Amino acid sequence: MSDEVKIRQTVLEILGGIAPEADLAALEPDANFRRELDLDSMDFQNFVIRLCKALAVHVPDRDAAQLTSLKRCIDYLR
Amino acid sequence: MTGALAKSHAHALLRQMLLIRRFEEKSAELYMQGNIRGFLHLGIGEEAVAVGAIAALDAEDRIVAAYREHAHAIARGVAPGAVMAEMFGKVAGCCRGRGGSMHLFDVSRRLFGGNAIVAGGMPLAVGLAFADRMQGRPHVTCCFFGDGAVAEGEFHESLNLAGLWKLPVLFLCENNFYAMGTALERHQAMPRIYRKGAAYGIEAAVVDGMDVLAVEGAVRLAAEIVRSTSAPYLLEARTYRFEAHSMYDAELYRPKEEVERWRTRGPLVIFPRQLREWGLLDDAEWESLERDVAAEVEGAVAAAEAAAWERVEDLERDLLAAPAGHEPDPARQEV
Amino acid sequence: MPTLTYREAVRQGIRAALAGDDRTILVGEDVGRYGGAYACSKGLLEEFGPERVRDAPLSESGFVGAGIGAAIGGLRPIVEVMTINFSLLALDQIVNNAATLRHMSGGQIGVPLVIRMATGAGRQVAAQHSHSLEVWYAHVPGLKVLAPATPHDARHMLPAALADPDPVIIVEHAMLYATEGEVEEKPAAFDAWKAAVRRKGCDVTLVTSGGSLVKTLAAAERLAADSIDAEVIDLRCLRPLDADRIAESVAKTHRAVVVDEGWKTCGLAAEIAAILMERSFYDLDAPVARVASAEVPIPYAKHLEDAAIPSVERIVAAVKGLA
Amino acid sequence: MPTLGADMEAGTLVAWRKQPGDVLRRGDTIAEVDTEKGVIDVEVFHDGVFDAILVAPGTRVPVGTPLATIRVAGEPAVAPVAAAPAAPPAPPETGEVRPAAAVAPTRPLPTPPLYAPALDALGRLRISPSARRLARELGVDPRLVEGTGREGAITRADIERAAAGEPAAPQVAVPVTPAFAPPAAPPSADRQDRQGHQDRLDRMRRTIAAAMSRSKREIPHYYLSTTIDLHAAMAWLDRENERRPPEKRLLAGMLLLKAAALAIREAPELNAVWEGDRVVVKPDVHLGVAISLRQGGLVILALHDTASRSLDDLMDGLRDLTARARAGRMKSSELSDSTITVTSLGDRGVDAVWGVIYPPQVAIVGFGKIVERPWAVDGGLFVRRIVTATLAADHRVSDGHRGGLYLDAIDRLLQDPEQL
Repeated sequence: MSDEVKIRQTVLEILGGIAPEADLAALEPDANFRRELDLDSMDFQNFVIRLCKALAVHVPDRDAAQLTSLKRCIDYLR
Repeated sequence: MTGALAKSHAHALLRQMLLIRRFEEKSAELYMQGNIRGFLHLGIGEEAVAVGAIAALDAEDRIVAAYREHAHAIARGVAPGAVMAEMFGKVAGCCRGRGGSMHLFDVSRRLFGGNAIVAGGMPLAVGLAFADRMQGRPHVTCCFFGDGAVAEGEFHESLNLAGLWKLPVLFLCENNFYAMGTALERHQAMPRIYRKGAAYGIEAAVVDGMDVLAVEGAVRLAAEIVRSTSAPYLLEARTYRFEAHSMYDAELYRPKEEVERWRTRGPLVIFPRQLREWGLLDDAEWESLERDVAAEVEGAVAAAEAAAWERVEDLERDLLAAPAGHEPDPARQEV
Repeated sequence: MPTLTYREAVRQGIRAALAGDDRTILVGEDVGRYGGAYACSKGLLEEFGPERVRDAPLSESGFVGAGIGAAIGGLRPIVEVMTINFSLLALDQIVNNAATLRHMSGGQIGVPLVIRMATGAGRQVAAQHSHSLEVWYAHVPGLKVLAPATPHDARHMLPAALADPDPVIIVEHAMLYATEGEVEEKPAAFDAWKAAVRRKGCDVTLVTSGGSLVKTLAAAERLAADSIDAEVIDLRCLRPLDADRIAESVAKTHRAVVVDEGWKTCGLAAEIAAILMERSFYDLDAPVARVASAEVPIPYAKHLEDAAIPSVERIVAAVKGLA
Repeated sequence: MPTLGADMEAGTLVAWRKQPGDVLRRGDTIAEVDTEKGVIDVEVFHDGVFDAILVAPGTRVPVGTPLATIRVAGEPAVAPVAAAPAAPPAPPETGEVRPAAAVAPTRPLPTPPLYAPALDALGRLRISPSARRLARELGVDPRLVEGTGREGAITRADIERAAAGEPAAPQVAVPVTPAFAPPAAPPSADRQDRQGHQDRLDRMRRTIAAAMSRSKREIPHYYLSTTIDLHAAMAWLDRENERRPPEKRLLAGMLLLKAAALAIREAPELNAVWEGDRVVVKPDVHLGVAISLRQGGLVILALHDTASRSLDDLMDGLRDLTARARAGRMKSSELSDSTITVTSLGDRGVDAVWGVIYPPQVAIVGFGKIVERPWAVDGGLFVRRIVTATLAADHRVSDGHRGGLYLDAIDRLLQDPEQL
């Protein structure tokens, strides 16, 4: 599994856990999922926490705010 | 006492006092058996006041009594059976079982209660006299009350009104020296009750309430003054209650010797003794009286026992003359 | 139809009673020379003399009790007690004697007595002259209680009360004496004991009596401006209560607000609300609301007194609060 | 059955989390109860020993029904009980009367205060007697009728409208996501659960409508706002978060919550409840946090003892609260204890939010999003991160002057973030 696929899958899994009602299949790579999925700051922080854990990476606080679309996540993390 | 004492009159007085005494003794027994409930205030020892006073009044004179009033009802001629039935709570009672011992009424005998609020009957007596005066009737209203009533505002308001408006009320204080358990000198700053009349411009006197003839004489004189002047009069009859305030009390408020001392001068001690001394009573007559009275009390009890209970459906009768807006012919209330 | 003040209507009622029945007398504090504390007996002493228009000493228990005795003795007394607060000094006579004697005597004695008294707040005379205690009397079996709210009722309730064989309390709200209204001299029909619909409406029933009627009618007009059509019922007789009339109205409007200058706790409004629970539960579309006096002794200061008693604003707000 | 608001009339016992004989500490969850708000953990208010179960799982019972008995600590055991482990001292009683004893201990508890709920438990239909009769006469199913009366009650007019086929009077439009998975809470035997989540949501919407309508009808709100320079606070926060792992990072909102709680000491009357005719000022600050539920609607949950807890502690608390609220698992005390509410529409939201007071509270604080704006400092112009703080407060209880002091206190606290 490529990094890109793994990152995409992980991001979607985490988002699915946070917003179980969302139709993630329809999520465009460039779409701002914070807005699309209506994630508040607590949701988003939970997303970052789980993402860091799942991928075993460290994301500094000042960078975390950039991780708002699938594409940005993939670009930043791979 | 003015004039000669007729034997028949003496026997009538004696018989009434004896009847009241035996009636009340029987009442106490029936109370203990549970036939009579509520409060039962016995006037044993005080019979001479009611009997002497009522003997001196006219049939149309009005009587207002307090709550120790079996004697007044019987002396006024209310049938002992009707009084007993009332105390049984029967429909044959003089108030259809609504009043009980403390509220005996018989308008045909001009007996307007039976009032269990101390001094509560006094303004009412003033009003009865007021109605008589306004309507030109020559009657006297005799208002009985105890020494306890003297402490109430209504005593003073009533004496003032009657004095002020010149109303034919004979205020008759049955002073038995105890307001329940409080001795007169413990509730009155000035315990000479008759002297309180002066404050309201009311003539007053004292009489020995254990002496039926003295009471009769004093009341006759007082009633004459009231009738002729249409002014009130205050008579203090000094008497004594031999039994407890109500059925039972520990009598911690008075010494036993005091009670015994008064018993020796009880109306049913001194009056028969006087009559014997005067040759107006012998043993046979006394025994006959006793038998006669015992039979009457027995008859009263039998009548009360046999009487019917008011139907519960009639609970609310006699609350109002008629529902509002459906008043009967507002005919003059004749009393 | 002549327009009279309430005061004059009361006076004419008393005058007619004295003139029409020599058994009738007027007794009370300052009813004679003074002309009545509220000038309801002005001129009557001169006309009927001191025997029948009789100044009483300041002894409410004494002269009310004397009135009871006099009524038993065949007179038809009108006893005036200066204010309902003072009548508490005669409470023993009214409650323990007037109300009880017929029943307690097994029907032997009736007390055809009328006791008039002023009630209510609004004159800045504070807690010992301002209370609306009529419900205390309305509580007592054996009494009847009338609360004339108009000059017409003030004029004609008195003869009805005098014709009644039982004791009747008439409470006259002190703020009404100066009000004016049409008084029919000889009404073809007059029933003192039934409630009256003072304003027809279909959206909400406002139940009131005595001194609160004027405010309630004003509130109804204000509500009409907001398209709320209120029916106003004047109870007129506080005992016995005309429950039928109230229930009929609520069957139509489905909503009720009770306006009473007495206190809310255990008050007249509580009784009306309870009647509606018993009689009209399935007609109610909203809880019964009450506009009553604040739970304080009526205070002296004007703004506090105004705040303590029902106002047009509070009535309007209560109606709107039903939603 | 605890009342989680005066309009809650019944609840369904889902499960017992403790069993007879268990040693209980104040605050332990003893049972789970299902209401339309979700499954609520029922806490005990006394140390003691679980005595007996009175209500079986799956049973729906009215509020006030004893669910179980507890032998309160110190009472002699009725039956032999295993010796309790040495318990830590109980937390001191605050003296505050807690709403609704969850279970009936064998010793009587103080009567809970009744106050109108924010959230209505519509186990029973709220309908006027007259409307109920009319509905029967007209053959209208009142369960399908939207109530427009007081606190959402169905009135005659509503029934008449329904009978005529007209829509209900216009209500606040609420976008409801058409379908979504049921909440994580396990479905109980309660039939109501099978009616689906939509029902629960509708009812929640209605309870919010009732509470907010009541607030606007009864509470004379006044509104204040102030713009706060967050330069110092955000600089401190950035420094802190930069050296922390993601799970330890603080949200900017925590600073605002803490400041809002601490500022209460400047205007204690804002931390209070209105009880019918008087205000009862609360000694402790339990900040109510408005948590919007992902599926729609919101709940206000108490972040207990907000003023005295550290930011880290509060952060953990809020994270836990949010997670459980969204899973439909709240504790009874969280629903009933809050003393003043803070609402924020988040960092992607709006400049300012003007709240509607949550009865019986007497104030609500709103924070807009944190934005960069030109800001004058000492005659120079700078770009600063700022936030608009608002206050809606009950004019019966406080005046604008006091409210202003309170907002000013929040501002001052945020200038010194180390102290938070």
